[in-house]
Amino acid sequence: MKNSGYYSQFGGAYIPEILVPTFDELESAYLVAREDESFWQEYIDLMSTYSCRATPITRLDNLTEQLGGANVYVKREDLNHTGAHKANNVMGQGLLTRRMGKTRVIAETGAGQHGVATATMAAKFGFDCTIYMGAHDVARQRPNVFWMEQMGATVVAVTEGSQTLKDAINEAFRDWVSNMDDTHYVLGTACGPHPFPEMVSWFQSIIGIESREQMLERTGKLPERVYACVGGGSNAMGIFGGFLEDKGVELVGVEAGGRGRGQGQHAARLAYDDATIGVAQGYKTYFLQDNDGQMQDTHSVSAGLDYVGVSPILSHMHETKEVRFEAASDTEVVEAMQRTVRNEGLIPALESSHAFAQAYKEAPDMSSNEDILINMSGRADKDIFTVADAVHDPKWQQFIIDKAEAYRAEMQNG
Amino acid sequence: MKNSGYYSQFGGAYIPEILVPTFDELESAYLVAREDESFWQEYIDLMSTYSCRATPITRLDNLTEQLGGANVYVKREDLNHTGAHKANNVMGQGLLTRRMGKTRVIAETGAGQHGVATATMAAKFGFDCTIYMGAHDVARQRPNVFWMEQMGATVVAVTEGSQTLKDAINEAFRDWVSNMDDTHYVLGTACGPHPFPEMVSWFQSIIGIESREQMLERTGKLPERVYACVGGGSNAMGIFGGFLEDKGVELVGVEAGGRGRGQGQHAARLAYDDATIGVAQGYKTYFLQDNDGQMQDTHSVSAGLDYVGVSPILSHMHETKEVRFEAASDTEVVEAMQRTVRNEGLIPALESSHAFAQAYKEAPDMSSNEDILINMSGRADKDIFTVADAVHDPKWQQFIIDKAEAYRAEMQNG
Amino acid sequence: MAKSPTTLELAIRKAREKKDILLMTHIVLGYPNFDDSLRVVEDMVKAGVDLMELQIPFSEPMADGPVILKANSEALKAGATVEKSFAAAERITREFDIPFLFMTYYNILFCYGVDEFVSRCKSAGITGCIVPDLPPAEGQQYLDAMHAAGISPVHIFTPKTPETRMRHLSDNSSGMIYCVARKGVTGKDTAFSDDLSEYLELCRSSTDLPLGVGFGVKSREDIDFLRGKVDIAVVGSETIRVMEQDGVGAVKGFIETLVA
Amino acid sequence: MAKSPTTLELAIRKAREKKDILLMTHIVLGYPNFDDSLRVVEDMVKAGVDLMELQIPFSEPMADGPVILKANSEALKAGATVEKSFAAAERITREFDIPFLFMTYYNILFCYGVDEFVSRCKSAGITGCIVPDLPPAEGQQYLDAMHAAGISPVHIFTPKTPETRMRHLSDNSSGMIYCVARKGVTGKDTAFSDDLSEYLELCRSSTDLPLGVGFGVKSREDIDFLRGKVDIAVVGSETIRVMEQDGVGAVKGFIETLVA
Ligand SMILES: Cc1ncc(COP(=O)(O)O)c(C=O)c1O
Ligand SMILES: Cc1ncc(COP(=O)(O)O)c(C=O)c1O
Repeated sequence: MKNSGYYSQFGGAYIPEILVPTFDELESAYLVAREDESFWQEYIDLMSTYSCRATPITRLDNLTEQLGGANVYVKREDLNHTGAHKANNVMGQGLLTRRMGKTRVIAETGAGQHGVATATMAAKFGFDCTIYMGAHDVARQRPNVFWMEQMGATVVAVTEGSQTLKDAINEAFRDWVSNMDDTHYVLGTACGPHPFPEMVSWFQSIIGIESREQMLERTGKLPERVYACVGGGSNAMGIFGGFLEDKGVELVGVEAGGRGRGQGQHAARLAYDDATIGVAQGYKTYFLQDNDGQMQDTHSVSAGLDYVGVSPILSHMHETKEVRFEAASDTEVVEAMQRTVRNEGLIPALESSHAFAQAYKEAPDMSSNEDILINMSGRADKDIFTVADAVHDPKWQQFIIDKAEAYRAEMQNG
Repeated sequence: MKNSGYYSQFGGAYIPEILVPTFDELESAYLVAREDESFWQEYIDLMSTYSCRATPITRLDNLTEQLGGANVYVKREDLNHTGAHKANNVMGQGLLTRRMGKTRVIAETGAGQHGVATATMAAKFGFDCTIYMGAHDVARQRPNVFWMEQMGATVVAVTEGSQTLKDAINEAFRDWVSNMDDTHYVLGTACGPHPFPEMVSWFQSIIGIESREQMLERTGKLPERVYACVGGGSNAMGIFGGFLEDKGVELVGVEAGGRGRGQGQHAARLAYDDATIGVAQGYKTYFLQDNDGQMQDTHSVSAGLDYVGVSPILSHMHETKEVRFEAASDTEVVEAMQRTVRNEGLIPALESSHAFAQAYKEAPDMSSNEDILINMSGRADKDIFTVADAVHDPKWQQFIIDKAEAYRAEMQNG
Repeated sequence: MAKSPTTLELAIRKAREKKDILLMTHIVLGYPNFDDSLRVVEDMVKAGVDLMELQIPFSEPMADGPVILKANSEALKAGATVEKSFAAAERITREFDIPFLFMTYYNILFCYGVDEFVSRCKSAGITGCIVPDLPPAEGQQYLDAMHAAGISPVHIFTPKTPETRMRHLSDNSSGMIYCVARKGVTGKDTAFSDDLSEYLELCRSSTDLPLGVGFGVKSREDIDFLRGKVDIAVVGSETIRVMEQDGVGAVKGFIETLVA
Repeated sequence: MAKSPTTLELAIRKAREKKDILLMTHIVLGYPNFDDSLRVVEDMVKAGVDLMELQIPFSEPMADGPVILKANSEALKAGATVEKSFAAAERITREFDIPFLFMTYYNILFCYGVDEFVSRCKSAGITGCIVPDLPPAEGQQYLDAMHAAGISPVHIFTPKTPETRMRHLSDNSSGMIYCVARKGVTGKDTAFSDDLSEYLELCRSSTDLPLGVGFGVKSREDIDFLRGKVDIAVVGSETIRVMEQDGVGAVKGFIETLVA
């Protein structure tokens, strides 16, 4: 294992010794695939027959007019099979898993999107599948758990630590150190030990490659700004990946501002200054941790941005100022979601709504010759419980109460 | 108004006198659009930027092998924006509504898919929107109601009659006869008075046109059989529309067999012999009615196939034997859905699963040189309540009961 | 096309000789049950009603508003059938000497057999039919059978109907024309305004048949408004509403307020 | 690269003169509290333990199984900090005359400052460190500081480690090598089998440093199996499990069954 996978000081592979050969194997499989043009073609073919790549770009006609500034375009990752950009990474790693001759996949999941995507990929490729999910998230995201189980995956509720995403990642590593022979760990974002940040970004770069071409075709020029929400950073790396060489394109990463600044109130590692550099979960980056290096609780209305770390590549781009980082608050995010739903008929996931919120803040100050592109990383219609709670819909609550009554009656009668 | 819109004895326009000018206007707007190539181009552009047309075709590798007969291909209408083929029709009618200068749309909905699609289109086009939905369906399909309301639509629970789809259609007509000046009624399937069956089929034919081309490109030949579920008949007309001239392609429409033959047990108007010809909801076709012509209750595990009538064009094609009609039972359908989820990672709507069920019955008796194509009209992940009930998931029930407790506590505390 | 006047038209013209406006009412057969239907007819006739529409209930009464809609479905729930409706009509026409029309939807005729339905109307003493979901273009067989039997097919004029189509409808009608006073379904309020007068003038000039006006007519004032403009005022939902609120016995008193 | 033996290595070699296998145990500092940690150390030393690993708790103990994982998070909940851990270690090394090693994850060092951490180890009397998520390739600064301070960086051999890498790890280690007996995390059962013997032979031939074996060692029989094959048997999770089941006082008795 070479000392590689650094982006200035960030990244690396801080892994238990027993996984070193596994990472060597993974890295070389990845590098071979990356060299092999037929692999990328196989990936494109899969994504355009099993999912609907190229995903389209939609112009928000009504909101562009309302905002009165830049033209607002949206890259529609919500149209992917399983409803988010997570599918890209997962299918790519599925192909790699098959190449490595492994027959089982494991994954962590927070919001459940990556879990559903992985379970779907496993069903398609015929792999066994175990998904680790914080017990808190299992309780919050039952619909996703239901679908994972329908796909044949085993969902393990992780009761350790804060019972959320980072604990699920630890638990997945614990599985992997026991089962690396037949098992590939499908990490869900551009984090973790090398080569994950780079590999996941590579698979997700399909978003940016398509977007660049589509925007050129559509508007005859590149957009002035590109917005993406940042949890682990995979959808952001994906869309930014298409514009890295384009000096005129400003890249904006939007983190979970939650209830505002202050440890425990948000999950903004780069936009706020509550995070410090550390090493955990196998890599070095900015973490929301205390002085001792203990990870702290985070908060966000969206389960998928609620993570203590962030892609080392984005930490690097933060320092080089290649990417500007902002944070959107829970309230702004729910408003942006509702505004998008009502005016355009698009239902951005709460995660993606962070990018929309920031874009809506900035668009009015831009000119009508300028274009902005928002990455709609996923759709919210699977998160109906979260969304209904976020907008406090009393009719939904009544429906659930009635449904519970019916189930209770059914249980008593049979 | 001309006496037109007949397919042998089926079809027509049996409408209240007050709507005659409205139908004349609609018919001529439709005919003009149909002649005008730029309209179809506008429609294609909209569908390929707002939804993800062309939707792909997926080969079911695992099930093809398991079934051991024909190669099974699936047309992925589930990937459409809002999750079903309903989007095609709705966006087409949206363009027409704008052309006619109307500012308000109304629609009926049963399962809620068409309601969500219409509310979405209204948000996109800036129309006011009212959706009529049987009170029973409102209770069963709350998630869809939630999203329609989020889109800004008014959802009216229809408490008349059997409180299901047909009553919602009647109620929509009652709205229309009052508000035809500014309102277009976006009928959701290939039924109703002329020109709806033909117009809806025209918009949906985009499915079949794409499919034919894609299958040729993919396999070098046309499929031997094409399967579609049949509620009102719009997704079936859509996919069949691509193959009408192809003598070698057998078209199979699959109706809701429910609990089996016998009035009230199913919604199979053509595959079983419980339906007779009648005139209701503005058109002549086979209806599940009694000797007096009173409509009867129907049953299906899927709310979207649960309709008393059927497209007059399909009744015609039934008589001419251009389409073979079969019925799949509730049990077969749930099994087919689960099988598809587990082996391929696709989640067909319960409606679409009827087509899968029939295809799975027939594929083993075909040869490996033969191909079949199934129209996956929609995805089931929005129907989680229905699906969880159909598969009797106790963990889901417990989740709902716990969630209800939490809501109750919240209501008491604030 | 000059047609010789039908039984219905003759009856209307004759009644008009004595009154400057006639009153037509509407009931749903079998609602709340057939006995009550008969009793209401009797009360209405005694109170001075000149013509009546008898609605054969249908499960999908698309053109009807909430009141009549509910009456239709309650009648069906209580066991109303087409056969029972004919039997009731037969008895009614035997006992009461005013013109009775059937109102129903086309599926009832279609499933019964259009020719059979018309000949059964004839034997039941019915003088006209209103089928709101059957435009002339779809109803040739019906029109032929009706004309042959001397029963009047009554079509509908609406404020949306262009003059040429009024003529077309009139050509295919006999007995009378039913003018709906406004857009919408039965049972909602109507503004009795200058617009309405203008519309009725157009109706008047487009046909030689007697004109009835319905939809939202419910009081003495409404009828006074119509007097001199048309031949017949049709009170539909309002009588059913009265019956529901105050009982079958209250209908007579209500009608008397209208014709007094 | 021939290195002069470190304090840790010398202590191990010296103890080995008297015993054919040494016993190393593992505790998590601050679990359930620091007082109990001290008491357990005292009991263990009295019962005859030869070396001890003191784990500084970390919120993300990726390589640990359920027992130690829980001990980490309970210790943190009870208020354990790195400073308190150093203070406890200082007192322990002062009071007890066996070698003590720190075991922790790299973030603890990184956030403390690697050089500061190592010099603090030195002043606290710590003789070695095990940092399971820090491969030599990532740890040059750590290795340099450790070597300079004469504290042993202990690396890990696993059944998956190829011989060349074992040599590389050995080159970057001093004091001892920690051989994990199997795949997986701490605290699960291990099969003491021929496969294990073969693996240990490979370990033996790949380094001149003393070998310790851990992961799943929990009984007299396990230790007997290891006797003659390696220098040190490491009992980790099992002592914590005993403590949880039967109380802090039971640890001594358990250790005595191992060394008897
Ligand atoms: C829809 C959606 N967007 C964004 C994210 C955040 O992940 P990432 O930052 O890796 O794109 C998630 C994670 O679950 C997600 O589901
Ligand atoms: C997914 C899906 N498929 C099929 C149908 C049935 O409609 P049709 O027969 O018009 O395609 C529905 C109706 O709601 C639907 O939602």
